[in-house]
Formats: sequence, C-alpha cells, structure tokens
Amino acid sequence: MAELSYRDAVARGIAQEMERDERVFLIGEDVAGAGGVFKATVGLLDQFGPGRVVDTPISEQAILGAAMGAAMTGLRPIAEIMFSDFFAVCWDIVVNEIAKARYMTDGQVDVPLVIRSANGGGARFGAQHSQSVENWAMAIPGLKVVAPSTPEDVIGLMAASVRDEDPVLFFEHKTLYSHKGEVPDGEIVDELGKAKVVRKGTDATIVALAMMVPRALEAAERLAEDGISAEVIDVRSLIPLDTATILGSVAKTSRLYTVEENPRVLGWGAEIASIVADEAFWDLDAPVRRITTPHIPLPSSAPLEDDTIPSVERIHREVKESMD
Amino acid sequence: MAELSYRDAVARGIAQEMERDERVFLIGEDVAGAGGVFKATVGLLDQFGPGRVVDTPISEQAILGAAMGAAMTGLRPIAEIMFSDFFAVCWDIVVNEIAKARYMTDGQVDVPLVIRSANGGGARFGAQHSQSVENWAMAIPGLKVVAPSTPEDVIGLMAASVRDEDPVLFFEHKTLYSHKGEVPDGEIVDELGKAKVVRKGTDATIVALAMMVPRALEAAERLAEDGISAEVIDVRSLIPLDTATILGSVAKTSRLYTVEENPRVLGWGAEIASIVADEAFWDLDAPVRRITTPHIPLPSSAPLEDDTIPSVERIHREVKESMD
Amino acid sequence: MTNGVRAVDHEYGEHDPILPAPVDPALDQAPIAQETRLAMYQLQEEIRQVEKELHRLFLEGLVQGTSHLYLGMEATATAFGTALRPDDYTFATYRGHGHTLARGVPMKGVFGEMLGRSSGILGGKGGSMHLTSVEHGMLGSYAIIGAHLTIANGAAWSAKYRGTDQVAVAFFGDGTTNIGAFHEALNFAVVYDLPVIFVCENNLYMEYTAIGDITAVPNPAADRAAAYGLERIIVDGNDADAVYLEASRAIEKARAGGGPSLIESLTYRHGGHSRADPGKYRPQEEIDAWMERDPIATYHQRLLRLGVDEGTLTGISTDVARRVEEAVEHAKASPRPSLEASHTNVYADGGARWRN
Amino acid sequence: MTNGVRAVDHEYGEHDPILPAPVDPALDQAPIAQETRLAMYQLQEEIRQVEKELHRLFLEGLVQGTSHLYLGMEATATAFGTALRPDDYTFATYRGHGHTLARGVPMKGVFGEMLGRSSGILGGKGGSMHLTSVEHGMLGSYAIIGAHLTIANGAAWSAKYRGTDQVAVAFFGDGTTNIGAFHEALNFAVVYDLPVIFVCENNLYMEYTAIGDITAVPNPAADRAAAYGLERIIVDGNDADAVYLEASRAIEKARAGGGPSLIESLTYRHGGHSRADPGKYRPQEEIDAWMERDPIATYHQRLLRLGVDEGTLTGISTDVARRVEEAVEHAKASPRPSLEASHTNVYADGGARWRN
Ligand SMILES: Cc1ncc(C[n+]2csc(CCOP(=O)(O)OP(=O)(O)O)c2C)c(N)n1
Ligand SMILES: Cc1ncc(C[n+]2csc(CCOP(=O)(O)OP(=O)(O)O)c2C)c(N)n1
Ligand SMILES: [Mg+2]
Ligand SMILES: [Mg+2]
Repeated sequence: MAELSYRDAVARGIAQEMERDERVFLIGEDVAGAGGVFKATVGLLDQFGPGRVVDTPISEQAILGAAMGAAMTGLRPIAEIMFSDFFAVCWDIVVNEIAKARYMTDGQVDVPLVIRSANGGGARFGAQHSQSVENWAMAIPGLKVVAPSTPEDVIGLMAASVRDEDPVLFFEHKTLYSHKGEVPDGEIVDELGKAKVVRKGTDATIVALAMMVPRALEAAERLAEDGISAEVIDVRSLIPLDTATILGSVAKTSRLYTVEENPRVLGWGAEIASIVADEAFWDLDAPVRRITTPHIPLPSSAPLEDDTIPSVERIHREVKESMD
Repeated sequence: MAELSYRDAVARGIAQEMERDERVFLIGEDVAGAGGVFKATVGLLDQFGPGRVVDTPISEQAILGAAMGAAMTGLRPIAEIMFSDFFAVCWDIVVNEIAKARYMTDGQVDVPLVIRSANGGGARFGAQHSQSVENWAMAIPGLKVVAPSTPEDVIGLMAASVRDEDPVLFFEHKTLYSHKGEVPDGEIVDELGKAKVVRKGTDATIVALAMMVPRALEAAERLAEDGISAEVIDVRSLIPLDTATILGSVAKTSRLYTVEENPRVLGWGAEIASIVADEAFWDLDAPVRRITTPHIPLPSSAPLEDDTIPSVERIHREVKESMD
Repeated sequence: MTNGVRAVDHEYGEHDPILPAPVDPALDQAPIAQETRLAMYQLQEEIRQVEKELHRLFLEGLVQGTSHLYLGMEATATAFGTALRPDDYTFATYRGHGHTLARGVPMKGVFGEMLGRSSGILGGKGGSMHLTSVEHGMLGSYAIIGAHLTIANGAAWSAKYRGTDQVAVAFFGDGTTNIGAFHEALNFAVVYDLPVIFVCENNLYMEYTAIGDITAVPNPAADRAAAYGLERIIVDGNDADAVYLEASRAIEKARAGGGPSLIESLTYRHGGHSRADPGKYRPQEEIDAWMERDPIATYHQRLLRLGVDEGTLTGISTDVARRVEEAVEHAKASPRPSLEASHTNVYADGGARWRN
Repeated sequence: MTNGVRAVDHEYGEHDPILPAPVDPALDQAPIAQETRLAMYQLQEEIRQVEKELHRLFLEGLVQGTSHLYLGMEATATAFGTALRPDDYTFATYRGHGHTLARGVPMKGVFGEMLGRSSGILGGKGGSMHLTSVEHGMLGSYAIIGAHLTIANGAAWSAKYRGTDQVAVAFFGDGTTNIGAFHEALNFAVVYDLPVIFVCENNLYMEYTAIGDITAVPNPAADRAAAYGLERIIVDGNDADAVYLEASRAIEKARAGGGPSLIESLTYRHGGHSRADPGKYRPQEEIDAWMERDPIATYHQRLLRLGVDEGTLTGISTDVARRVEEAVEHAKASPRPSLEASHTNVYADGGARWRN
C-alpha cells in the first residue's frame, strides 16, 4: 500500500501495461519529453524510450488515425487528447472510424486502443478547456467509456481498458489529478462495466462519476447528519453501463439522484434517469432528480464556475429538500 | 396552395429569405452549380448568382469557420454540411466556437447563422452516411436545433432559423426529401421552440421528430383501429424545447412514447423521458417508453436497416403491447 | 452590398478543359515482365467488367444505396495492386471496388456485399462504400473524406514498430487534398518517416465541381508535396505501366526505410460521381479526349505492339466475363442476412450489449 | 518488435539551437514616421508591462486559471496593431493579451477580466484565453488550435461581400501550422481571394516541443506558402519596424483586392508556454541569444540612433507604468461578477432558457 496521486496513478497504470505488453505505446502532444501538460506521464519516456512514448505535432486527427491504424494491425496504442474539449477537432476519427470499423466490416477489424483525455471543470480554464464530454462519447455505439474517480481505479481501469479488445475513451478528471489515495502494491487490474457502491445507504441512491464522486460522498456525510442515509454509487464505466447495480440500489432506496458535470441537456444522467424511471417505475417513491451543471458553457471566473458545477452544498441541499 | 416536395421546400425557404435580406448567402459543397447532392438547392445559383450561392472545397471546418466569421460581422450565412455525419469533421467549429462565442464574450458577439444538413437513415447508405445526430447538437449549450417533418415546416422553420439571432442547426431528413405536402402560397414564417400536435388523442402521447412523424401518425391510425386514441406530437425544435406542449399532452393521456432515430443511448428521447418522468411523475400511468434505433451503427443492407430504424409496425406494436 | 463573393469568373461547368497527356512511347520499353503486364491487363478488365455489371445491377434495382464507380480509372488500383506484396496494406475510399479487387479479394464477396446479401464480405452491413478484406491486406474503404489517410499512417507505424517491412498505401481523390486530415496525415508521415504511400487519384473533379475551381494550386497533390519536404510526383494515371513504375519505386523506397511518398495520378472517370450523376458539368471536349485515352484501350494497344496476339486478350476478357457472371449468380442466389446480424459485431464479444 | 517509432535522433531538448538573425541595419532608414515609431515603442512597453504585472498577480494568486504570456514577442502584435485601421479585424489565440492591447482595448477591462471581475471585458466569463472587444475590432482570442484561422476568413468574406475594404488578420503559432484547420483556411482564403492575413508567430516551440522535431519542413508557415500559391514571407519578428513594413504591405494588398498573405514572423518567448512552465526544454545558448535580441531593447537602441533622447523613452515607460498601476488598482477594487451572470448571454435573448 502506498499513497499515490491520481496523476501519478495514470503514469503507473500506463507503465504497468507497457511493461507487460510491448505492443503498448503512448502517443500524444507533449506526453514524452514534458511528461504531459498535466504531468500525468512523467517518467515514461525515460523508462520506455522515445520509440514507445512519442511526442506528436498538434494534429489530433493524425494522432487518433495513427492509433487506429496501429490498433488494426496488431498494436495496442494509448493515445492522449490533451483536453477532452479537443475531441471536437478529431471527432470524426473517434465516432465515424474507430467506433464503427468493427461493425462495418462485420467483425473483421479489431480496434483495441485507449484514448485518454483530461476532462471536466473546476480549474478556471473557461468554456473551451473545462468541458465534461463523457456524454458525447456515451452516445456513440461502438465505444466504451470510462471515468475513474480514485488513483486505484485509475490504474485498474487503465489496465482493463488497455487489455480490452474494444476502443475505450478514458476520461481523467483534471481537477482530480492532485487528489491522493491509497493504492495497493503490485499489479492492479480492474474490470470495465462495474459500478462501485462506495457508500452504503438506505434512503436514497446518489449516482456520480469522476469529480462528482468525492462531492457526493461528502454530501452523503452531511445528509447522514440530517438523518438521511444515502447510498453513493460511482458509475466508473458509462459503457458498458452497470444498470444492475444502480437498479438494485434503487430497489432498496426508492429514490435516485444523479450528479453530473455534463451540461444539463442529454447529460449522462438523462440516460440513467430514463432507464430507472422505466425499469424501476414501481419502485420509485419520487421522481428521479438530476443534479447537473446548468445548460450553459462554463464561465472562467472562480465564483461563477463554482456556482455552476454541482458542489457538495448543492448536492446536499437538493437531496435534502426533495426528501423533506 | 400548391403541392411541393420537402426537397423543393428547402430551396423555396432559402430563396424566400435571400430575397428578403441580401445579407443572407448560401455556402457549401456542390450547393451552387449542382444544386446540391440531394437537389435541395436547385435554382438558387441562377436566381442569386455565384456570389451568394457558393460552391466550396471539401473543407468543412473552413466552411463553418467562414460562416461564423461572416455572421459575427453582419452577414446571415446558411451553410450546408452535406451529410450530418460530417459534422464530426468540423464539430470543433460548431460546439467550441459557434455555440460558445456569445457566452465567452459576454454577449459581444452575435452568431446568427443556419447550418443545414441531411440527416437520418433509410437510404441504405451505411454507417457513415445515415446517422441521426440531432442528439449530438442538442447536448451543446448555445445551439438551437430544428428538424422539420413537412414541406411547409421546412419553409417556415427555415425562415425562423435565418431570422433568429442564434446559431441554428437545421436537420433535413434525407429520406423525406421526396415527400410531398400542401404548402400555402406567399411568405411562410414559423417560430422556433413550438411543438405541433399533429394528431389529437386521449390515451397515449407519441412524441416524434422528422421521419418518425409520418411513421408515428400512421401507427396512430392503426392504434385507432385497435381502439387506442393516440396523440402525436411533432417536436420540430429540440432546442428550444416545447416541454409545455409535451407535458400538457401527458397530463391528459398519462402515457408517453418517444420515437427516435437516434441510437438508443442518450438519444433525444432520454432527455424528454427524464423531464416527463420528473415533472409529470404523478400523471404517468406507466413508464415512459422510448422507441429507438438500437444502440448500434446503421447497417447498409435493406432488410437490416429497415429492421433497426423504428417502423410503423414497431411503433404500433410497442405502444399496443404496453397498453394491453 | 456587392454581388457577394465568388471563387471563379467563369460560369459553372464552363472552365477550360484539362486534356490528358499523350501516351509516353518510351513506356513500351519499360522493364516490366510480360506476365506482369498480362496480369495487369486482366485485372483492369476485371475491374471494368465488375463496375459495368454493378451499374447494370443498379439499374435493375438490385444494388441499393449509393455507389461510386471506378470506370476509367482502373490503371491506378491495378498497378498498385500488382506492385504490392500480399502482406502490404491498402486503404481506399467509397470509390474502392477496384482497389479491393486489385488486392485479390474474390468477386463473389464483392457482389454479395453490393447486393446486401449474407455472402457479402461484410455480411451486408457495410455496403459499397466500406469494402474491406483484412485477409487480403485490404484494410478498408472509408466514406468520410480524409480520415483514412491518417489511418494508413497507423498501419505504416505498426509495420515500422513491429520491424516488418510492410508498406501501407492510401488512395484518395483530388478533392480530398483540401480537407484538414490530408495535411495532418502528410506532415505526420514525414515526421515519423513512415512506410506509407499517398496516392491522389486526380480525376479533375470532386463531386460536381472542377477541382481547379476550388483549389489554390493547379496540381492539388503534387503542388503540396514540397510543403512536407516531399518530391513532386505526377504520373499518367491512365497508363498502368507508368503507374506501376512509380508505384514500385515508392514501395521500394518505403520498404527500405526511405519514408513516405505522395503521388498524383492523373485520370478521369467515365461517368458521374456516383450512380445518380450524369456528369454534365464537364466540357465535352474534355470527356471526349479522356475517353480516347481510356486506360484499357491504351494498354490493349501496348500489348499488341509488344506482340501479344488479340486472341490472348480476348481470351482474358471472356474468362473475366464468365467469372463475373458466376459471381453475380452466386450473389443473387445468396440469402439476405438474418435480422440478428444487425446486432452482432458492435463490440469485440460479438454482440451489441452496452449494459447489463 | 523494434524499439518503436521515433521522430528524431536527438534526446528531448537537445536539438540544435536556432539563433536570431542580427538586426537589419537598413531598417533604421525605413520610411516610418517618427511618431509611428514612438507609438510602437509605447505599445511594446505597454504589452511588456501588462504581461509582467499579470505574472506578478498570478504569483499573488489573483490571476487564476491559465495564462500564456506574450513576453518577448511584443513586436509582432504591436506592428500589426499600428498598421491596421480601426475598423479592421483581429483574431488572436489564447496568447492574445498583446494583440488585444494593440487594438487599443483599455487595460482596465483586460486586468478586470484576468482577475475574474465584473469589470472585465468579458464580465469574467471568458478569462485570459478569450479576450475580445468587438468595438475595437478585436474579434476574439481562441483557445482551440486552428479554428480562428477559418473564422478570420469569414470576417474577410464579410468585408468583401459588403464591399468595404476592411481586412482581417489572424495570429497563430508555429505549432498551429500542423493542424488541419490551418490547411483548410489557407486554401479557402486563396480560392475566394479574401482580404485576410495569416500571421504565424514562430517562436520555435509548440508547448514543450521544438517545432522542428514534429514538423516536416524547417519553416512551418513559409515553407507551406507555395502549397497555396502564396509568396514565401519570413520577417524578423523581434523588430517592430521589419514587421510593420511587411504588415503594411500585406494589408495594403488585401485592401486593394489582392487577396491573402501568409507571413512567418520569427520570434521567441521569454518564458515558458504558460504560467506553469519553466521552459527547460530550450538550449541555454538559444535562450541567451534571443534575450539579447529582445524586441524592446532592439527598438530602444534604434530610437536612440534615430535621435530620440533617453528621457523621452523613460517618460513613455513611466507613463505606461502609472497606467498599468491604475488599471490594476481598478481591477482589484472591482466586484466579482454576480452569480446570475453565469446564466446570461447563452442565447441572444440574453438568457440561458432552452425550454419553456
Ligand atoms: C468530410 C466529407 N465531406 C464531404 C463528403 C461528400 N463527398 C463524397 S465524395 C466527395 C468528392 C470527393 O472528391 P475526390 O476526393 O476528388 O474523390 P473522387 O470522388 O473524385 O474519387 C464528396 C465531397 C464526404 N464523404 N466527406
Ligand atoms: C486542438 C488543440 N490541440 C492542442 C491544444 C493545446 N495547446 C495549447 S497551446 C499549444 C501549443 C501551440 O503552439 P503554437 O501554435 O506554436 O503557439 P504558441 O503557444 O507557441 O504561441 C497546444 C498544443 C489546443 N489548445 N488545441
Ligand atoms: Mg476527384
Ligand atoms: Mg509556438
């Protein structure tokens, strides 16, 4: 066991897989020499050399296209898109090519690759560097979509993603990079498609992802002081989606709250709400409540940004008020 | 009154606005000389000349960037993205630039433009030329999103879109182009953000968009034969979304079905389902049922494609079975 | 207000015709084995006849969706297909039937796919625009302009990484040179010195627009080569021998670690852009001149000059015709895919499950 | 397996230094009015002092988020800002403080924005990377590489369409030349002969990578000019006079209907890419040489040679320092935005309503 930052967990997770499998390589802008703009890949160049840890031009389409072509022909690329907002400049390669190749070729083509990206708000970076776009990816058939909230999960889900035969979009949360957590020694391998009940409770289920998980946990502590026992689920993997764990919890608590950083409309909570409101219709004691960033681009000024992304206070307040 | 095809309605709608306002121009690949690959802009080059109806290189980013810059500086561009699947190659300009400019500049910048695109399946074009991506656009704050289902609506909503001060994504359905409908003579101007009740009913509300509207209407006829009175709502505008009309109908019928071409996960129906399941929680007699394309890329072979996109039969069957 | 902004001063379709170069007589003496030449003749015939048959089937309503024929352009795919090694990689566009056949993919699977049958090489899921046969090194046909140039880089990357001497070839059109992915792919290939060959089949038109009307330079690929430190290469795309020599040179260079090439192959399509297009935006003089310079006719004459007798060539054509007919019959007799097929191969487990 | 695929043979950061050209002595005689030169001196001082102050404020924790300083690069924005007409359009990047000031945007609004106050020119919503002031022709700072080149085309399109003789200028870095949008924008501008000027500020590095390590040609912009039929233009970006002459020429050409230009302005940043970067990947010899060729020191010396007395220049600096201080105090004293501000100006009706 050692304490590790989420940032360092990224590098450790990648190193674990690169050591195990020489087909794995890392490619992206400033990932090698500089160790990444978030310093999440520090040390990998020294350990694996410039042929396996590769700096690129600012050519996101070329980066992901290369990753795809390499994956199709026997390698296991990990590509970085520096900020998830930049998926918009290479979305074609992701959604039209990577996601659809297997299907269009009726299974002839494998595209086993991982695209990592720094996602989410809270760093006062403004509207073009703060988006949470996991919902964009979730909407595309053929992709898998993962977003860890702890250093241990970073490593375990990274390993699962690299070993998966399908393309995985791996969303790292940029304001979690500095968070620390206990991490076991040795190899860590997790599983895609498994949500985690990170706090047991009986009165309400709170489903959260990435940076919303620690906030939901803290809100649950405060709710406990109010006499409300909240169960908190870390979704971890949007595709495959572990609806069994979510529905199981709602069957017990009869109330669901989703907490998401996505702007409101068609945030991932909409899908979970629509599933639960359908399949747990007779279980629910109250409407599913979605706690989201409002449907706005993110502002840069600190007080404005803090007021828009769901905070511990807001989660606590919204759950509490609706349970009164 | 004259009978007009949906295809010809596009050209008439554009011509109406170009005649009215010389700031309006049309730009896109093969929109001028060839009259569009779907022949939806035939005649405009002759009427308005090559300075206002402009063929471009295959440079979707440059096309939309030019439209944006022109809109920022006093013009009213209508840009075409030939197939909506191609939004993926210029998504950055749409979501990071066009959608956010007003907000990031705190209102200094206006971006009044329309981006038209041929959307949807049914033409055996396969996975890269058949997508319904209106849900991608709906998820982005700052955009308005329109998808007409009739020739008259094409003209009226085109006019409303061109006259709107905000950027509008205007989804034309490629298999509706050949559909015909009665269209009044003279200027037609509609309003964004208004759904239309296209069939009155009392037992169930069916909400549909674009090509799903005629199918929902036909399914409703069949349901009538089964003694089920279905109200059909054409959403028309996803943003702004006319939730009042939808909630009003559900308050009456107590049952909601959404019919969408989007692949299942985070299709637009998820948002409507989540709103209705929340705000009409006590009105609903049964869970909201989403009738969607499964969460797969679209296959090209006719029987496969027909089996995946919601058909009249499937809509009829799913509503009927759940009402039994 | 003015009269707006326009690209060119002439009316639509009234641009100056661009005429083909005369056949280079020196090519008769090119060091290409007779059997290679006969194989290229056969392959061009194969592509030609398949495309013509597909057109007929389309008119009969048996080929649905869209299709983009390679008629008139057969020499380029043929020459590359012939020069490549079986383990090399091809990346093509929606206009990729010829490139697919040129890698040795059997006609039956191609016709099956075009007719949307379960015998199709993609089980009826991909269709005309996505022909792929991994076992033949045909790594796919891509229908969104530009993307596959970047993907071809990845295959070349992989070959270099794995230490094989495979090469990757990406075919694309003149119109494609104006999209961003072209630029990214070219720079990227040069930076990493990848064994990849970019082949621009310049048929003078993007869909319905003359390439010269919407491009800043006259030769859309060759005039950009220097922007990536690459050699300027233009080849007569209607002469299989010319293309074969250039292809062999580029392949050899890439295989030997000499990095990427960009080749502009000048050619012309017989018909319109896709099945629905009569191609009226092209000056008649231009059409006539290029029809005259048809690659198969050109090649036929060369082979006669080189002493092959007419009978041999007729024999090849007849044999191809027979195989085409067989393949069509096979496709017609094949069942449509079962409806479950829609739900397979979304994910690597073979299915479409995204939740438990 | 091999050792993989690498771009270069040297170790990271150990590339050959690229040194600045010596000052061109002929520029002392350039036909630039003395008052113009004094204005450019003042503007460079203004940019320099604002950036230095922002750096201090960042260290104090008052500037949050990221910021990309223009220190060392002041000459390019200054010269263009001076050569442009008030109704012309500027498009800049996240490194756009200098370009904003160069259009006459008051410091108060800039500091207000950087401190996230309601007095900011964007009301605190945009921040450092998005400075915009439409009334000054400053049409925005864009933080996603490449996009604004295409948007600048649109402003130029609009000028041409409306029949004004306005021009648009887009500034961007060397690293930006490798993204697809660059290519699309350049071709597009030439096809429609737009009054737009693309100014590549080549400071030799994308974020932390030497531009030469990931680019196929040595001069990332100039070596691409011919790919769009454009003239090859490289200018000493650390000499405001050199840039001014080239800027004036390009602006005049565009205004007269002569179409676009692509200018590569060679320069260097004093510090790292953004606030957090010490810039260690740069050879010390290179840093030293460029610090020596600082644009303001260069200009200072020229003005002295041209007979301006030291006192005048000191007076300018002191005056700028006073105005900077005032603007900072103003920003510090300004309130933070009210929380309602988050919900305004998403749509043209002023609000954020997406449903009824
Ligand atoms: C990104 C994108 N934009 C537009 C299209 C529509 N489109 C299909 S083919 C084509 C013309 C391509 O021209 P060219 O590259 O010259 O190839 P050719 O068809 O002549 O072989 C266009 C515009 C597309 N498929 N993808
Ligand atoms: C599409 C995209 N990719 C990556 C980035 C991250 N990024 C920001 S600045 C930068 C380097 C830009 O280098 P250059 O164009 O030389 O400009 P400079 O910062 O040197 O002025 C990068 C990679 C981005 N903002 N957008
Ligand atoms: Mg072409
Ligand atoms: Mg730079």
